[in-house]
Amino acid sequence: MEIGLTHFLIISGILFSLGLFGIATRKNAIMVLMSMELILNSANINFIAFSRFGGFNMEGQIAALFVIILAAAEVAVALAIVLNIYQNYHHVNVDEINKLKG
Amino acid sequence: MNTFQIVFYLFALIVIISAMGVVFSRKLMYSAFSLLFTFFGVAGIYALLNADFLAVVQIMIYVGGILVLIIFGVMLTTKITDVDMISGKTGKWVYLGASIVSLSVLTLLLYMFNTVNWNLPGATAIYHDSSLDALGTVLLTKYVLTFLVAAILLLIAFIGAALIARKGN
Amino acid sequence: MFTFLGLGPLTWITFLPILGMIIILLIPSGEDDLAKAKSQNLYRWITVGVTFIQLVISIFLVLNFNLKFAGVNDPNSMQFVERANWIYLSGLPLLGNLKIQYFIGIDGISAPMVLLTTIVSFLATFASWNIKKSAKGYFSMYLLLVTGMMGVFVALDFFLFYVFWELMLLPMYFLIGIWGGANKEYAAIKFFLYTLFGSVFMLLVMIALYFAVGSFNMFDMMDFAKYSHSSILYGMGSNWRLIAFAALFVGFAIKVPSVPFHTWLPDAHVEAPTPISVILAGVLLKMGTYGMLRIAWPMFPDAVMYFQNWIAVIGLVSIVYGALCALGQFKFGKRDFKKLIAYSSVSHMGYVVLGMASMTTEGMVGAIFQMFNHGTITAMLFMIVGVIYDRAHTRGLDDFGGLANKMPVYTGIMTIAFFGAIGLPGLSGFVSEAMVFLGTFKTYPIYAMIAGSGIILGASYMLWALQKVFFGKLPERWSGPWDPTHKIYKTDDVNLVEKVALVPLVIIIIYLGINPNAMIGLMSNSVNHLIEFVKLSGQVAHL
Amino acid sequence: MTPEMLLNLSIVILLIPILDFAFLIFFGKKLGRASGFIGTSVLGIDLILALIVAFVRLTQYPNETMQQYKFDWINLGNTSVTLGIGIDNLTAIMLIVVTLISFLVHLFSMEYMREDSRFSRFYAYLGLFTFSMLGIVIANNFLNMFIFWELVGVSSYLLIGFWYEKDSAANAGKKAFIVNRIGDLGFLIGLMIIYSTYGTFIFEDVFGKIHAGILPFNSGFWLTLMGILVFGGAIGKSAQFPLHVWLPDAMEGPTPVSALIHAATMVAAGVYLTARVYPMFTADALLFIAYIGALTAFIAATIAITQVDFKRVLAYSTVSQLGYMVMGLGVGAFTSGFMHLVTHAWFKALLFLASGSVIHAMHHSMHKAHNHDMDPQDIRNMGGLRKTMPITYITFLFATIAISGIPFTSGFLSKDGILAGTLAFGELSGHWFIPIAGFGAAAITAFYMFRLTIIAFHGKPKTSIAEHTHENNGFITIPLIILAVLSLWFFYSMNPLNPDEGWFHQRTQAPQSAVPASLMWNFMNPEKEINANENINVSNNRLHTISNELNKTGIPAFLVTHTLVSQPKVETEFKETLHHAHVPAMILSLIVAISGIILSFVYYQFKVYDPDSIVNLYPWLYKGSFNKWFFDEIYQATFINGTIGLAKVGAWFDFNVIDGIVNFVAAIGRGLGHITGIFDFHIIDGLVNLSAKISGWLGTALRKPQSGTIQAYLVLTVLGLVVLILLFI
Repeated sequence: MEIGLTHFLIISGILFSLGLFGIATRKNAIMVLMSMELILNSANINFIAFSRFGGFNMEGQIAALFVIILAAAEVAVALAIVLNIYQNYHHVNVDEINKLKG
Repeated sequence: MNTFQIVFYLFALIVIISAMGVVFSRKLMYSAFSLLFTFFGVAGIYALLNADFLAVVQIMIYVGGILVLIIFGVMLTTKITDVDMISGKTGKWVYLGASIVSLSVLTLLLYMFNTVNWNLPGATAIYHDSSLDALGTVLLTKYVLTFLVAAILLLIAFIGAALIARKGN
Repeated sequence: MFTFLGLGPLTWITFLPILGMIIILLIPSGEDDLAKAKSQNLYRWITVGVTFIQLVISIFLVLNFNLKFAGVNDPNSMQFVERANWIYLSGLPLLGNLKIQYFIGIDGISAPMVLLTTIVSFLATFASWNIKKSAKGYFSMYLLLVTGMMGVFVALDFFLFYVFWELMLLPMYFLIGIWGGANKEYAAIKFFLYTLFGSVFMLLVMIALYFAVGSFNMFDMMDFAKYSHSSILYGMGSNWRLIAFAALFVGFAIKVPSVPFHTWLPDAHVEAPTPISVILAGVLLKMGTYGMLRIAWPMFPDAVMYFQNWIAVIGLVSIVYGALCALGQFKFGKRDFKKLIAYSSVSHMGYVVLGMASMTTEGMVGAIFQMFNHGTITAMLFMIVGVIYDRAHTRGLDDFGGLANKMPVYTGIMTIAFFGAIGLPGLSGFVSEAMVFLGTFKTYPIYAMIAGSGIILGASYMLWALQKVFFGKLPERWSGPWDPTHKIYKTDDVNLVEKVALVPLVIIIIYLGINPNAMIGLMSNSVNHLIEFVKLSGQVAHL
Repeated sequence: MTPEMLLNLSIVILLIPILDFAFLIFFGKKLGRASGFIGTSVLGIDLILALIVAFVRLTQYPNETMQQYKFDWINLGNTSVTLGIGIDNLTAIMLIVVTLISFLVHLFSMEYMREDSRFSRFYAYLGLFTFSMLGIVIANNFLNMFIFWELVGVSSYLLIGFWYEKDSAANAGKKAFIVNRIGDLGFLIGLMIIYSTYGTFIFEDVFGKIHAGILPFNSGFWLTLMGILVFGGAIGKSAQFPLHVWLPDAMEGPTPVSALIHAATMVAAGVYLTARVYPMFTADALLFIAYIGALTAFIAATIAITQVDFKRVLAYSTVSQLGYMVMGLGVGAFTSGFMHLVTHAWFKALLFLASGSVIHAMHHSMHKAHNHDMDPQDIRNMGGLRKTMPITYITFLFATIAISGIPFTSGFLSKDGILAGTLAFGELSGHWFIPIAGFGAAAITAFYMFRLTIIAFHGKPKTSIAEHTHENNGFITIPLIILAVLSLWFFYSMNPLNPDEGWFHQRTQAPQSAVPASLMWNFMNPEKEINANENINVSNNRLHTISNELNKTGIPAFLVTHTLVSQPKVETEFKETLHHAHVPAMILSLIVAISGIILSFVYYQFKVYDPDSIVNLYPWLYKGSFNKWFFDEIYQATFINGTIGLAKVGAWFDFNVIDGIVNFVAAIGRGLGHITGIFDFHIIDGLVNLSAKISGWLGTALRKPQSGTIQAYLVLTVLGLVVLILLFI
């Protein structure tokens, strides 16, 4: 079977689901962050796959590039927040930081 | 099965297995190292998709930057005395719910990928040279403003991160 | 047309203060005393710079002003016009098409006012030199106020005019309410409500006019041919038109202020800080009479001719009543220096209304010239009160006396200002008052004669105040050095900053007293045109 | 010298004092005493220029009309306001009067004001005053005159209140200014009538148009009123009844100021104005003027009898003499009235400067004796000054004789002319009150002036202070001597009994009236037009020809002039009668003057009778005179308190009623707000609370899933997304 668009999409789908699961179940904030990276990567794969097979030339790659930039920024800020949380709570367990609780 | 397919499946396998490692491993360090493999795998897939420059970028930024950052994060937020550096467990109900949701999302996605008729204009011609040239041209002409904005955003994010993470206040 | 960065001089002169305000807002005010003082100084100089550029632009405008162009109801002979579509909506429920233009320009009526605004706001900056309390807020509000005032004088679109009119209100409220005196909240709210009350009338008439002509363009509203037949304002001399004019007139008369809508003025003046009093008396009051000339007169010529007599009576009553109240200050109630000048403002603005009601060239020119002169002279008077208030922390007239020996320069300047207010020949106030009298006599001889009593009353209260402050013996406690606990105040003469604020006004007052044509030349063409237009349309209506 | 040069030179004369003022205001303090020298020498230059101008005008162009220069001051597009200056014989003479007296006062003040702390300021003010006065003199139009008129008022205010540390001085300055303003209001209304009727302020244009038959509101009454209103300015400035009250108070100013302003020049401005606009007065207006003058002359004279302050006696004498001048103009004795202005200027300035000399000497004497409580101006403290201050005494005596109207003095020449005019007027019009008041005042004048001289200078010193006075130095005595010489007859006419032959009378003939013949005294109209039948036709014809000429040339054929000698002299019945009244008037005035002098010698020098006996005989008469007939008190009670009362009512009304209404409306607003508040609270808020409770219950129920864990939210969100997608696919 010729490797086509769908193959890549399936990989990205799996990656996405794994990321989602990770975000939902992990307690540690850093783990949550890692899972988020997975989701971002899956999206990037989609972009590039569509760029390659969809005839969008460079547009998809450009988008992926910006996603990478954003990811870098996001991680930087997120880690800073995590460090801050750690200073305040002395742990980084997401489920225990429930100030939003109604 | 040609070489392309072999390489593809190899990379797909690496990505999926290492991703599972990231998600399911209880030890933080294991997860982090699995993430390293995932990134490599994704970079390979990029290369297969004719996006060689992005593949390099993926390795440089994700592996060289983000991952290092994450590992630092791990080190800084975990007490050294905690030898295990284990991520705490969440409740069973959460596990169950998350599993259901993730699986259903996966099913849904796979169903959609298989059934949707994308109605695309057709595959792009494969570049035999590096895509770097074309990418650079587009980036500095059509998307120059976006590029600049992204650069500024990155700068602001880093300054902001430094500010937030500053000790005390 | 002279442009800079694609924008004309009027846009610059109007919005430059906003630019200055943004810069001021971006500069942090500092935390410790040293940094605070530094930033305060910076705010001051930015304000001085901005208002100075405005002054330069306005002088440039006046020098390049074509005296042959009349303006008034003819958009083609307005000068320095800038025009762009601002809000253009179509298919709105009820309103249909909404056409609001950014349409500005000046003619012979507004040119003196633009000049006056820049002069007064530039010099009032120096009167703000001692503002310590939250200088950042003060100066940014101040600049916003300047934009509002300038906008009112250059707007040629009624909606734009209204926007600027209201824009001016807000900073004024805060400037009185935050930086004011003991009873500031009362005064600020009174000012706000009074003016708002007036603007509601204006708004109603504006909307009615909009429905009549289908745009907010002032020139369309002056062109009776453009009135739609279904509008209530159609039909010269109709009752609705008279009512609309009366409402508009009340809206403007509150701002002037004419008796009986004047009681906000003494309170606002007494409570406002010095520079705000200066602006209030120097520029804000003129907005009322300017509005009458720019809007009420040419848009409702029929109603003006109908109410002419009553408008003259209002002007007359303001003159005499204001003067009596000012005179009454020294026998009744607290003898507050500022209150005295506030009532004198009521009296002097009465001349403006009387002159405008006379519908003669002399009266109308006198009225506009009086607007300018009252602006400069009263600004000076309030600055003078500010000078003494800075030293003595009191405005009670009974607390002063014998200052002439201690403060000779101050005495000299104040004497000039007072005689300017009395209408001494050789100073600008005389020319405008005399012109108002000469013009009014042609239309209403008896009113002119009665109004003449205002000059006697004016001399009485002004000279009385002069004597109270400067003549006689110096009270013990003015010997200084300053000691607030024992109420001993030093009396040093005017310092450099105060001189910078006062001396230009002295020069203007004397120069225009000797060569009034410098200012009258600007407006005579427009005034003649306006009178001709109003009389012609008004007569047509009453045929 | 061409007329242009003459005009340019007079502009220079006008500007020199104001430059002097500006210079001294800015640099005076540094200059100190030197400012006096500067001021005096500048005024000396001014005087020389004025003499040149006057000489040229009076010799080269004695018969020409006013030479003038006009320019547009305010251009209104369709109209314009024109100002200008002009020179004629009247102006030329006034130029000399003003500059000479100003110069002498400058000189005098060098010594008199030597110790004042604001010496330079004083000289600056003198410069300002001289400028304003010169402006009045060379005006060729009403507006110019009014402008400088007011400036004179201000400089007078500054000079009267020069010693403002004294409350009385500051009050006097204020009073002078405000009382003057009342007169000026009349003037201003007069200007309004003139401008609205004639559209111009230039004298000759206005008179030309009046002559052409254009009347304000087409009524003779308004023309009369216009004249009276303009004359109102003169009432204020020349201190005529009923606005004379400010002048005596103005004596609070330094004595040189009194001499300059309140004796010789400023107060004369009113008379000058009346003379200047003479052609526009109708018969009724002239009668009004004559009565005002007569009343002033008489009332002021009666007050002067009992005053004890040296300067106040002179002040009332001034008021009285100004009344004479005004009366003279009113009855038609134009030339004599104007001449009296000039001659009076000399001798009254002399009297005041001499009084200044006395006060200065008294002051010094007090200073040496370390006595600071005595009033140096009270004549009861003087006496015997004849011996200690001979020059002052002799010059003062000269002036006293002149003011009493004894032959061989200038005062006789002018006063006699006025009295002859009143006699003629009384005879022709039947208003006999005017000559009676005139002669009565003449007698009283002679009496009180000699009373003053005798009490102050004769007899034995009444205090040791007076005993130790000394004659002052040259700065003070030289002006006195110059003025004393000017009080002699030969400057004006070689014949000491008849001024008609002198150059002065030749060059200041009465201008012809411009008002229509029907509004003028019949006996003042030209002889040929008296004929009643032709009266109307002739004036109509004249009107016709004049309007024709107006159309042709644009210049009115009739030009106002005071020197129409080259034209045929207009003979009127009045002139005829005046000529005949001359000798009887001379005899009568001599009799009354000499009887007045004898009476004062009888009472005060030889003390044949005790003056107190009369006081005891008619105490109310004495009290009334001493208290100035209670004018000040009456004004205080009526006008001032009335105005203040009105002002109080106004202020009260403003504060309580208007502001009350505003606050009341605000209170209603608040009250309504309160009611709606209650409604709000119970009903509307009730409903709101109900719905709030319902949503509260719902909230509690829905609260359970809100664990606060972000992850749970995420899962739920994604679940929702999935469900939605499923629903939509």
